[in-house]
Amino acid sequence: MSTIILLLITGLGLGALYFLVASGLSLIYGLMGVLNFAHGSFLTLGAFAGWELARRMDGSSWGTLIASLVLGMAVGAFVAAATEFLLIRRLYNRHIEQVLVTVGLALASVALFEGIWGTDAIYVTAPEWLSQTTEILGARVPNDRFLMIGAAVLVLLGIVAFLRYTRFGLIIRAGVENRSMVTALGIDVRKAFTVVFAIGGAAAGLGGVLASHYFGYVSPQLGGSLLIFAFIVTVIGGLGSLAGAAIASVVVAVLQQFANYFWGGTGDLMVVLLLAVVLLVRPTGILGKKA
Amino acid sequence: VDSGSGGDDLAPVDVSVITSQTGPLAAYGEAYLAGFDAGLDYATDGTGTVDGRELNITITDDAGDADKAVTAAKDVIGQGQKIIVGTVSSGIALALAEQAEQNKVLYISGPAAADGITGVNDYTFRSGRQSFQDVATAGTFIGDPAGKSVLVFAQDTAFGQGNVAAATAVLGGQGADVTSLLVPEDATEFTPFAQQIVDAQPDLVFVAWAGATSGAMWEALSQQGVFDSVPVATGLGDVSTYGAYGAASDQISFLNHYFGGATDNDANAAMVSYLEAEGKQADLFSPDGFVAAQMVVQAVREGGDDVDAMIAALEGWTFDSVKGSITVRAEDHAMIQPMFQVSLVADGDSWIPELVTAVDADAVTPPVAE
Amino acid sequence: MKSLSKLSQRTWWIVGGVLVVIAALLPLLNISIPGVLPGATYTPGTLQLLALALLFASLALSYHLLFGTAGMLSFGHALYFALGAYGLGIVLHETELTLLPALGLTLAIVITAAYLLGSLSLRVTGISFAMVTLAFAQAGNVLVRRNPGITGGEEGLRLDTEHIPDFFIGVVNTRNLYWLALALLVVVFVVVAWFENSRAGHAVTATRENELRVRVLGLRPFGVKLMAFVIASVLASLVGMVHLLLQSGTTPRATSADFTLTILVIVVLGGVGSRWGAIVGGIIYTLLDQRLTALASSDAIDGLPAILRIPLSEPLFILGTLFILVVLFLPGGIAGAVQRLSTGTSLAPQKRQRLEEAE
Amino acid sequence: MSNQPVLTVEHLALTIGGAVIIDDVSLSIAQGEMLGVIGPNGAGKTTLFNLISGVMTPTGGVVTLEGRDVTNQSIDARARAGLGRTFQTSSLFPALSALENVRLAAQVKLGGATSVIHFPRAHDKATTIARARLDEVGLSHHSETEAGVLSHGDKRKLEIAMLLATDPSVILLDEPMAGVASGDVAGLTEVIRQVHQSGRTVLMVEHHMDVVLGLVDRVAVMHHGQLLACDTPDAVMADEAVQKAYLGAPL
Amino acid sequence: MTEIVTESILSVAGLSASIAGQQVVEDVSFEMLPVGVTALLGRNGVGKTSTLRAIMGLIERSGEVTIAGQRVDREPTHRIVQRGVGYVPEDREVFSSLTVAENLRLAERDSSPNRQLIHELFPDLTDRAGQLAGTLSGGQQQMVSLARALVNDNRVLLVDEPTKGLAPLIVMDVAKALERAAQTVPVLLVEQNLQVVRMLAEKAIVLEGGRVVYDGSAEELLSNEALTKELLGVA
Ligand SMILES: Nc1ncnc2c1ncn2[C@@H]1O[C@H](COP(=O)(O)OP(=O)(O)OP(=O)(O)O)[C@@H](O)[C@H]1O
Ligand SMILES: Nc1ncnc2c1ncn2[C@@H]1O[C@H](COP(=O)(O)OP(=O)(O)OP(=O)(O)O)[C@@H](O)[C@H]1O
Ligand SMILES: [Mg+2]
Ligand SMILES: [Mg+2]
Repeated sequence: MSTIILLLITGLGLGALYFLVASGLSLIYGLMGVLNFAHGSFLTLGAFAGWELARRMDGSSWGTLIASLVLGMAVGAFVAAATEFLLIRRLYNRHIEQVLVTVGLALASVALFEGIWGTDAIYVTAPEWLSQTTEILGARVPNDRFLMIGAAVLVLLGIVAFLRYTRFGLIIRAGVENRSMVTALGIDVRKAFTVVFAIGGAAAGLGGVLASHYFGYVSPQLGGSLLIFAFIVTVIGGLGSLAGAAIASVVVAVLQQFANYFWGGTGDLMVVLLLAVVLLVRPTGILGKKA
Repeated sequence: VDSGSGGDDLAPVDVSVITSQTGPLAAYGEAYLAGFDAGLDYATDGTGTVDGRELNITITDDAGDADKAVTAAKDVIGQGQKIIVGTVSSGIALALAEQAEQNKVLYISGPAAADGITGVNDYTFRSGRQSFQDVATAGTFIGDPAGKSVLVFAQDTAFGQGNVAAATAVLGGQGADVTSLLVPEDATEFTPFAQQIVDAQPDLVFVAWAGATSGAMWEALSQQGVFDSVPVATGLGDVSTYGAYGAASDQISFLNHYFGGATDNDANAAMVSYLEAEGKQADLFSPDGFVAAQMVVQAVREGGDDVDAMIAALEGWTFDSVKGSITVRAEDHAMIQPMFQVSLVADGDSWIPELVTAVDADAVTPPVAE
Repeated sequence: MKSLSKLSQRTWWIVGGVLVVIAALLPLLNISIPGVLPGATYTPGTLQLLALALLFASLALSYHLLFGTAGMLSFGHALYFALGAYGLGIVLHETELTLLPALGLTLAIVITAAYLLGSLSLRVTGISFAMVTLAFAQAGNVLVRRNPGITGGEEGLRLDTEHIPDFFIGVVNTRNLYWLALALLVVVFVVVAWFENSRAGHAVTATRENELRVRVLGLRPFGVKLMAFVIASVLASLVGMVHLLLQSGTTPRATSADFTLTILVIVVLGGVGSRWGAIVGGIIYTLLDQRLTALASSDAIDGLPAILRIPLSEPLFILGTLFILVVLFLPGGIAGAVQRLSTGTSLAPQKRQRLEEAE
Repeated sequence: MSNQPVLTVEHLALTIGGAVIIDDVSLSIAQGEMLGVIGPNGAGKTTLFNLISGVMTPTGGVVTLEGRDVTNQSIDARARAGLGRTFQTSSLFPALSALENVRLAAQVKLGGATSVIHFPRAHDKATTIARARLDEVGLSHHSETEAGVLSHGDKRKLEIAMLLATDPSVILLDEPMAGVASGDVAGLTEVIRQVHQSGRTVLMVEHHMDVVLGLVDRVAVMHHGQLLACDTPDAVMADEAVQKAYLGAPL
Repeated sequence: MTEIVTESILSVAGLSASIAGQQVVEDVSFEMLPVGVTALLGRNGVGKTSTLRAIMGLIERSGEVTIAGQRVDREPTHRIVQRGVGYVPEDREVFSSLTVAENLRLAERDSSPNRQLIHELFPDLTDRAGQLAGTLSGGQQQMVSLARALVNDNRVLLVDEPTKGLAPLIVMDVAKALERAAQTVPVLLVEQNLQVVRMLAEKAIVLEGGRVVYDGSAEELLSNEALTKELLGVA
């Protein structure tokens, strides 16, 4: 019983992590049609920024953690906005090329991080409480999982509110479909694109700092290793559907946990299988709109 | 033109070092190369020559990519070079071993730990230790293995499975009951597996883990109370990993290939001071480079330009090196060498290793590869 | 698509033929291009590098058929390369077959796999197709890494040379492998060109443009798409097999999504929709990839101040940046740039369109 | 004109998410007949065509083509059985030239369009047919132009050329005249008339009433997904309900 | 709002435009009437749509475009629109993945949009507010497209074939709506339905091969059979 509880809650924690990574990706992909391969790099950079700050401050206090989260978000937002401004903007309406630019950026940036911070994992410290456990129905649940879950919920609510209460979502959905027509309605669509990219980047930066605490390290590969799951979650959830991504994150993570535990470590195979099945049965994903 | 004449003997000898300078294993590559320089300095008394012949060393970056390594190897072999040294990744080492055999040149592999490199062919030697020796050292933590239960906790990769196989062969051969718990390489959540270890209650858990996820893995073991109920042994990695064990650091029994303060002998002193002069630190894989350089010098000194003679000179060769006296076993080119039991002790905010005991080379001799 | 009047076609084929003859003569010549090639053209190191470049060109061509011609964005093309390489490697290990029968058996396996997986993946289109192919390739990757007993796991699979003819073994025979790679490139080129110019090729192009319209005309798009998929996969697997021979082994990198991305990068570098572009892209990419590593660890870079040294000593940084610049400033890739230089016109609009439609 | 029905729909129905789009429509079209389909915007005319050609699947009812039930057949199977159509919003192969667009259509008719051992040639039969069709709709001068860059009206003409090249026996035309320059309407009308007179069955949605009335044998009027009336042009035009729902006061 | 406008609000001088390196509009000059409908006519492919798009800044262009006395030919499209230009594109260009309501909401530029007018003109759209615009019938999409322009108070309207694909009943309604709009706002209208032109337009400009071949009274043009035959091909 306690094993099941443990699997469920840690699965939820892992799902929260997946969602933190996928949220920005899904936002950008859903609205702009750009499958952002550089998202992992935004994440990594956020994590490094958080760590650089933390090692200059008192490594394991809550204040440091919060400061590094804020800095991670800011760095992520800035870099993402710059990416949009310098690279993506020039290629509007050319989705594949936009994707390719992000592929190039991912390659180059990871190499650059390796040059700057080396290839080894750098271990991070966090407030004591995060590495302790809380007992729930006999299962010793690591506390940082609760932090993940809380942050994921906040991010979900934040982005949903952004889309609901501002015009940006509308402008960008329209702009992706027919950019020149949006300008022909008197709207400066470029600004909206930059804003959305920045928000996606902020989510990535936040996710990066949190991921570094989840794993206990930062390394140039940190973001890339999570990216593929973020893709899978985004697609299973339905392209552009945040709620879908949230549901898919949890489903994928819990499935992975159970398969790893009970079926001889076949977690990733199961996830891949799930992806294939979902797409073949329902090509638009769980909550995706019918084309 | 006038081959065989005395002038020819003084021609420089080309040695090609192929290893990672960039890519995921760049840090290992760097330590290895630094050790190699130190070894060369030591073995040639700082002259860089063997019997008056200059050793002309070229270093090629394989960037962790077998394609690049093979291309580089073919290039130098095509130029007529006879000695190839290096690489930190087992896959690339096996690829180079294959080239060595096909083209009948000498190959001395680097830190790559795969047991499969031992005895793979006549042309391939190794300068480091292999997984068998790690596992056998782990076995020394439980005294006589007979009747004990050993759980190997490893990643489900060739490296992990290799360790399981080694444990089964070495410890199982001594009467231990060896089981394994293999975790997918890409897994990020280890809590449930930690639970499984607690449930299994073995006499020893041997953890064979590589890569950045080790921090999270150790934390999960701590959190689930593995250390409270089961003795845990694992290999101590390079300096950059000392922080990975977290709260569990002083509860783990470490086996170790080498760390900066493991030994006290001439070769070690020479290496440490050479590295320090270069602003570097002696680390896990420094001896591998050092040994490789010694072997190169021996091969050239005894074998000249004749690969078969080089092989003959190395097979069965016993010599003093950083880790003490070590032997190249003639049958399969296994490197018979001592290993270490180590513990981590707190040093301010960080951890440093402390030698518990040196394990005799004979006690951890791998079985002869067929 | 080129239009029907292909007056210059013949000229192109003649130029191509001449280039092939020159390429075939390279191992017998002594040409050095310092900085680009590691040595003179007859040396094994250079031939090895060139053979690798030719293989990547072939692989890019096979992907061009899939992506450029048929408009199917696959993130799993590497799987078929890997199936060829691992398939042949495993068959040679596990059976007593000699090279040719082993090749045949592997081909049969690849065709079956491509047919089955293709039929499944082609039930969806666009980004879903990309993701399904990614999923299958990822599964292949996991299987390869999890089963070291058969595949060698992350250490890779070594070629069992017992049943390989001697003239393919050893550095002295590198030029035979080079010729083999060249022959393969010619074969792949002819097959791709043949298919593209056939009626089926035109049908598949039309399908890329507007699938519904094709069906309303009375054609089944699925059939031609599957045909293109299987042909591209088989060609990729052939490249994988020769790659196995050339490298005397293979590694799990061949199964990774990164590897597919690499192929995509090559095709874009060369110019989407251009056969010549794919070839040129493959060759240039390989040379850059292999030679930048040499540059990165050179003394010239070592002496630079940190702000320049750190990025420049990372080959992937240079490659990635270069790639971004090409996408930004050379739409249509190298082929597009050449075309614009030679005709003085700007990029044909359909090239861009095609990239959009493929999404 | 024989009385053999070549195309029938019986009790055809389509509901999407609760909205009734097509509501119990039954029609029978005789061999060689020309039927006009009119009705207000959103009445379901295009949808009716989509259901007949298989682009959409009905939630109820049966479509019969030349006596065979094709309700569950694929789009391409129906096309091969002789059903051809145009689209209200031009649907072409934008990156192919106008000639290639039409030639592909001709190729399908001639067979072997997916052969890997045959190559399109500049003077093969399909190309000859394609050129003739382009000439017929007045697009010869654009045969090498990429379809995607044709002006709106020219795209409409290309649609019709493609349709003709597949040489279907039953033709569905969805607003062929929309966007065609007023000066070209007469010529295109003539093309359609000739196609019809060569024995083909034609269904045509069109808002240009003068075109419809000058061509068709019968007019079907749709409204809110239902078939309001189906009769001779005169009778339909006289119908008050039709006037109210569709025509309004004459201009 | 009954100020008497005497000067043309939109004028074009020496306008040329090219698409993908091909000249499609050549040295076009004209002035719109200060109020009322100016028709832009011509056969298929002569450059009518391209002229409108060039004015809007949607394709590369050179030459002078003046709106209310100010040069706008160097401004980006959204600025031009913000000066009070309403545009109804040729192919409707509704945002098919947005609902009808979202399409309209996106188009609202000022604080007091004319929702009432839209409701009266196209009650169908009010009923279908929540439907995805991509699933609308062709005619309904045309209504959305028109509504997006009419929902704002504009100073000039550029309308490209607004009645294409509309049922006769609605054609009348649209014509009347344009007539009403034209009482305060000048309208540049591209239209193939000559009845509509006849009913609305006072001035007509005819293009051929990207050049202006007629600029004058609409009535004179349409009542001169020889001229219409020559310029528009209508017998
Ligand atoms: N998903 C949907 N939900 C609600 N209504 C829908 C949906 N899809 C289509 N419709 C409606 O179905 C009707 C059928 O449209 P159809 O295209 O057949 O009309 P039409 O008669 O061709 O009109 P037009 O003359 O304007 O082209 C339209 O009213 C459309 O809004
Ligand atoms: N993207 C493009 N690339 C090249 N040429 C184009 C492109 N778009 C349009 N053209 C050409 O520009 C010319 C003018 O087209 P335009 O759409 O302005 O004509 P139009 O007068 O509006 O015709 P219609 O009445 O058919 O709508 C046509 O010959 C067309 O082929
Ligand atoms: Mg319709
Ligand atoms: Mg037009």
